[in-house]
Amino acid sequence: MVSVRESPGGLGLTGDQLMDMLYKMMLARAIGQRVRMLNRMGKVPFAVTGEGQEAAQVGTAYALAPGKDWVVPYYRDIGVVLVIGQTPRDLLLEALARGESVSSGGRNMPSHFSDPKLRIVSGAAVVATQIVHAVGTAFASKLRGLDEVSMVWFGDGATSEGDCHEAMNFAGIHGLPVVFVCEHNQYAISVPWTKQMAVENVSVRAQGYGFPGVTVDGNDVLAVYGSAREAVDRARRGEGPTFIEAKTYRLVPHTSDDDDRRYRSREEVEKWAKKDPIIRFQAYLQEHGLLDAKERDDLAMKVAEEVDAATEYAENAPLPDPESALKHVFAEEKGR
Amino acid sequence: MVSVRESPGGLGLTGDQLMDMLYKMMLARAIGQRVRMLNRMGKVPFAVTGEGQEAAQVGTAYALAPGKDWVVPYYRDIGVVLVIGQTPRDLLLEALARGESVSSGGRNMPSHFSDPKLRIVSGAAVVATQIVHAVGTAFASKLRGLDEVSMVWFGDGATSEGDCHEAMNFAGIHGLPVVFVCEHNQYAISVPWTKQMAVENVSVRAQGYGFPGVTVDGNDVLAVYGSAREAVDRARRGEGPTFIEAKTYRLVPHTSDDDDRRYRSREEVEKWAKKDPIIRFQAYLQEHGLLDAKERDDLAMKVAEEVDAATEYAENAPLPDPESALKHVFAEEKGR
Amino acid sequence: MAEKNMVEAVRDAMSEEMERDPRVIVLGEDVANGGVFRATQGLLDEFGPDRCIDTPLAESAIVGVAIGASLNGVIPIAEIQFADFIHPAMDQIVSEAARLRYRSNGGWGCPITIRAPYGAGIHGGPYHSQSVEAIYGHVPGLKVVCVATPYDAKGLLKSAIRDPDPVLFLEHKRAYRLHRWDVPDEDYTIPIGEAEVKRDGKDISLITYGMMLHHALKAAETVEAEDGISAEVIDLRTISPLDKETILKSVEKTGKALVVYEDNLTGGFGAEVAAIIAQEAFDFLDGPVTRVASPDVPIAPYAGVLEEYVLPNPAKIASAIRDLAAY
Amino acid sequence: MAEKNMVEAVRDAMSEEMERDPRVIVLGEDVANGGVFRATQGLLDEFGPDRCIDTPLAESAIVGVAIGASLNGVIPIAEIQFADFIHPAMDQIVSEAARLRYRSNGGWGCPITIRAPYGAGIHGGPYHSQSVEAIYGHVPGLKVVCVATPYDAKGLLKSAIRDPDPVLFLEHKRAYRLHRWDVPDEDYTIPIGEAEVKRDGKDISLITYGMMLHHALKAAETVEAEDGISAEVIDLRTISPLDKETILKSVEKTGKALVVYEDNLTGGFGAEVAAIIAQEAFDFLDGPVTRVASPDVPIAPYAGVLEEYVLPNPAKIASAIRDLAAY
Ligand SMILES: Cc1ncc(C[n+]2csc(CCOP(=O)(O)OP(=O)(O)O)c2C)c(N)n1
Ligand SMILES: Cc1ncc(C[n+]2csc(CCOP(=O)(O)OP(=O)(O)O)c2C)c(N)n1
Ligand SMILES: [Mg+2]
Ligand SMILES: [Mg+2]
Repeated sequence: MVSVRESPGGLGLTGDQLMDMLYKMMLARAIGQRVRMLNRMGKVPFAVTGEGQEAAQVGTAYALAPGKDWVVPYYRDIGVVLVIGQTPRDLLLEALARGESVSSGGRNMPSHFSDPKLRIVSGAAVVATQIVHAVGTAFASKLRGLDEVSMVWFGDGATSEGDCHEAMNFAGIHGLPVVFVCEHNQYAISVPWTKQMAVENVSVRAQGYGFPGVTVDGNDVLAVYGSAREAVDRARRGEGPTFIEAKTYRLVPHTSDDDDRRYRSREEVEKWAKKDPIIRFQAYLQEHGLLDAKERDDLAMKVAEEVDAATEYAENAPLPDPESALKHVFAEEKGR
Repeated sequence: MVSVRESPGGLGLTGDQLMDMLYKMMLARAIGQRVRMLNRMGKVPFAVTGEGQEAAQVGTAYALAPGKDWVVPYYRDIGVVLVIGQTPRDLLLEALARGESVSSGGRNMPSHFSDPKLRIVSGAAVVATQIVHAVGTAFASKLRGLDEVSMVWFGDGATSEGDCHEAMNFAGIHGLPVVFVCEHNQYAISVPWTKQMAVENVSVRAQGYGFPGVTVDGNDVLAVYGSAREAVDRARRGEGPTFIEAKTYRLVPHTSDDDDRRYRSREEVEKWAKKDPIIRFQAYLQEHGLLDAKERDDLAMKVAEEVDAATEYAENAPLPDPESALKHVFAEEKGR
Repeated sequence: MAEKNMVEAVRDAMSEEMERDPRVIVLGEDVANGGVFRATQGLLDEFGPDRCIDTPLAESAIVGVAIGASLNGVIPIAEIQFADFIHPAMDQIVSEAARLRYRSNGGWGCPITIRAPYGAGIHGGPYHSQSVEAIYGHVPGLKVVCVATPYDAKGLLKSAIRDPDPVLFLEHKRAYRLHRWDVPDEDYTIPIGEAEVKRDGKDISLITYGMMLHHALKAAETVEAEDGISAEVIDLRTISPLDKETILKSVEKTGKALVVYEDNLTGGFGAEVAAIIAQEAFDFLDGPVTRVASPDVPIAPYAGVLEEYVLPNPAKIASAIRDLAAY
Repeated sequence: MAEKNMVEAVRDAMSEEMERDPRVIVLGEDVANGGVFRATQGLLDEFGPDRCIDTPLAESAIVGVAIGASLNGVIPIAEIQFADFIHPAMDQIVSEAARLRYRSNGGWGCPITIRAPYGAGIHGGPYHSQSVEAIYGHVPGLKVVCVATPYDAKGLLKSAIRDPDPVLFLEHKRAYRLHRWDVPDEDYTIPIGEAEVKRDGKDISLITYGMMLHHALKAAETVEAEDGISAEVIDLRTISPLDKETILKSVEKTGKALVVYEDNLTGGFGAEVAAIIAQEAFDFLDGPVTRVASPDVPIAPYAGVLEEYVLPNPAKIASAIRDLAAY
């Protein structure tokens, strides 16, 4: 591994941090691939993952203070929750719907992350509802005088929902410490962005709510980090929300139930595969002498081993107790 | 009355049209006042009217082709429906919830206008839902290749609802012939606009949907008309939606159940009373030699007589038949 | 002890809870100005603009922001101005607030109270009159309270605010200023999930809630005086969780059950009550489980004559009591 | 006549109606690409982008735009991708579509069909499994259909599209590809509001709909074979308006009613069915009106073992039949 070296981009990141970012991106990728493989093997009925969007995820989450800031992800955000502190084991337990999974104990669909001690807020599969929750956590931080930041992630499709509007408007009015991250991957399932909005950059909407919106190359992890850093700093200083649109691409089908060949050409996917954020970041690090081929391969090996170990652990972990299905509809004890 | 003279503002309006606009504004004012008086007399349990907003209403509606274009008003829009063709009698029957009222036969609250033959679409009391309907009528016009325009009215408060966003986004995507008219009267009941939005002009949001937004002095009926004319022309030419924000003020309490002294100073109301759109338009017409004091007083007399006659008719009209309460839940005959 | 009407009792409950627990806030449309029914009157002055918060006109945000805030140490009371306008927030209530604890395997809880005036009888027309308890009483993970007296309102609202789970607190608006009844000044709570026998009787059980409680009590007086029928009147107070025991105990005693509700007949919450009685008190029944409710038309048409025609009232209830008693 | 599964039958109904009436359009998320269940497969090619329209991800707009378009000479079929995601459109459906005719005194009508796959049993977790028929079956002015066979799906969807009022058309997604049954190629309709006796019997009446129809039929076979109990099975098909006559006729014959539904027990639509039987067939009942439904937990937890534990199935139904038959 690299020792502490200066970040070339002037973002205040150390070399270790850059390597850690790469590691989290590779881990996210490998976990996504593993979960989809488990689906094809018939071991899990459903998989939704985010291969291709790792830069947008890791770059944004990296600007947060884990355990302190509020994290409101959506179903592709394996990279986000890894940065915040979830482990491959957490994620495989979750994908395999095991009883000890911290996210939901097998109750929620895979990739619906939750971790109270890490302040990762449980999400529904309902698109866009979580955007409002992040405004709520940020509102509480402000009311309580705490310098926490809330960050929320969602797709381009989510911007069409009424909840996205109501959330942004509320945040603007109160100048809340919240960062809206749109992982614009060009599609809402099969619907291309051109059928979802009549603007080139959806970030333009932020000015209708009185705060800045920025569009960033979502496959450039450092560019993403830079804009997230700025947004988090603004929020922490009490200067209000920011909307970040990270233009990226999902390299895989929408979910294990989707056949993306029905709505996009292989050429288009290939074109984006060439912009793979992991390959790009590796090339960048190599160019700047922060990574060599061996280090890269070692890292890939380490990632593979970790995912294997996590898979093995999770596959052997017990299923939820059937009767536990009746639990936790309401609080078991009084008070809170 | 004046004979056909040229409009001084260069808006292509004849003198007769200008006088007609004034007449509709005065009629709207008088009807609003009458309905509130009927409430104080205990003759109707509820009144919601729009005194002060007549320029915004008449100026926008005047740009439409009545009976052809789609009219989707909200509960203050007495001025709108008068321009489109409803009569004082229609409005008093409606306010008094008489069985023969075309709007609802006494089923909907007063000021919830409806008139199928005039293409005035029935509204709920639910704020903002109607904005989506206007996008729907416009969508149908486009799909059917008809050169109809849809216009929809709503308050500043309505812009906060998710439906407003979803409607504008849909309209932008399809470039629909719809004009969004926000009668920005500074308040949603007691909540001032500053607690509803973090922008100076809510019209700025239109650019987030890919079409123009304009802010206009909503107490200047000709300025309003000018922007509406342009918007309607654009829509009719197939160039898509426009958002018009007409800044105005309601001079009366929110409804008969509201006491506006709780949330706004008499000085503020007085300040706006000085900008009364009717007095202002009368002064304008007098200045341009289109109206003299006698004509103005004659018009006021005519309006008062019409409202008296309509009130008398409506008060004597029968109440709905109680058993009719069970009708029209579903279509009585098959087919449509 | 002082005489209070129900809206004052609601206000007192909030004020006292905000005093007791600094985490409690109130948010909603026009609440800073006291609310359209004056239920939040004075809270702004007492607790300041950080605890009594006007929101934009956006019900989904009102509930969704409350949910988020509740995860971060705040205990929100969200006001929906009229229950008729709760529908835009349906998704946040049903998909989010009610399912958060379950889907996170107990990891997260959502201690919010959503208050809404509901019900007809004030010439509110089809958008200021709706009953929504059947929709929400069906949702696991959500508690639903329907109050109609000052005493119950104060005690149950305090319980709702202190409850670790989301509570939809429905206040019948026609009952807001109907009576001034004794309400203790001191702190007290009424457990969520307990019905109350508001009138003892032996011939027939009336099971009801909300404004219909008052109509049922009136009808019970009438049939006692005119026909010598002794009607027991049960006020459910909480719709969910439902107090089956109190219902069944009464029906086992009287053998006759009349379920009275203001909402539309079909699929109203009274259907659930009737179904429980039909299944669990079958051996005790001396007559059909009978329902009095509004016909299946939108509640309620505005004109007085139409509204009156549609809604249940003491006379309609009394007539159903007589029929069932004579069975 | 050809063998079709239910999703093909749904597709055929839409395609034939679009062919028959140029006013009919389809709109929703991903419909141009055939829809996530392939129910709109091919419609784009057949009818072009003006009649098979992808919308942005915004359910309230999908329904609200359909409402507006329906006022202006278009007959929209709006697809909600999963019934679980209908909640954001609740307001447009309940406040607007269902009340438009009534509130305008018959002046306006709203001929829209809203299609949505619903129901559990496919490991969909708590957001791809919900039943919503109880909520909407309670709404005056809205018709609600729940189909579970290919033949019924085609005939009823055609009726829905031709209906002058709004129809919520719920297709049980677990039944989409469950069977291939005979479906006529030619045009036919099944009237909205008619239940069907899907199996004759004399000892007990099973009243059900949706996926539970198939489970009930299986259970009926089992108890016939193993216990000699003759169970009649009624498929409601339409929830609203409800075919009371068919239900009551059966219960008057058998004297025993078992209401089976997949939704949560409390406040599910089966409560209404049970309440009607309890009131109107009281004199014929030889046992308590009994319900089999899911317990009151969010439907459905994702893990197979949890989902199975929660949902009704043939074995649970058979056991309830035996208990009631022995009563
Ligand atoms: C309210 C709602 N409607 C529909 C769906 C079904 N659905 C799941 S994901 C999805 C597309 C989401 O697109 P986007 O927000 O761009 O996120 P992406 O999947 O592209 O990352 C849809 C329509 C849903 N989950 N929630
Ligand atoms: C969805 C919804 N929420 C709340 C209300 C109650 N309400 C009626 S009018 C109103 C304020 C509307 O303000 P605005 O849109 O600015 O219109 P204005 O009354 O000022 O003309 C409110 C909150 C409602 N009718 N609908
Ligand atoms: Mg996307
Ligand atoms: Mg306003």
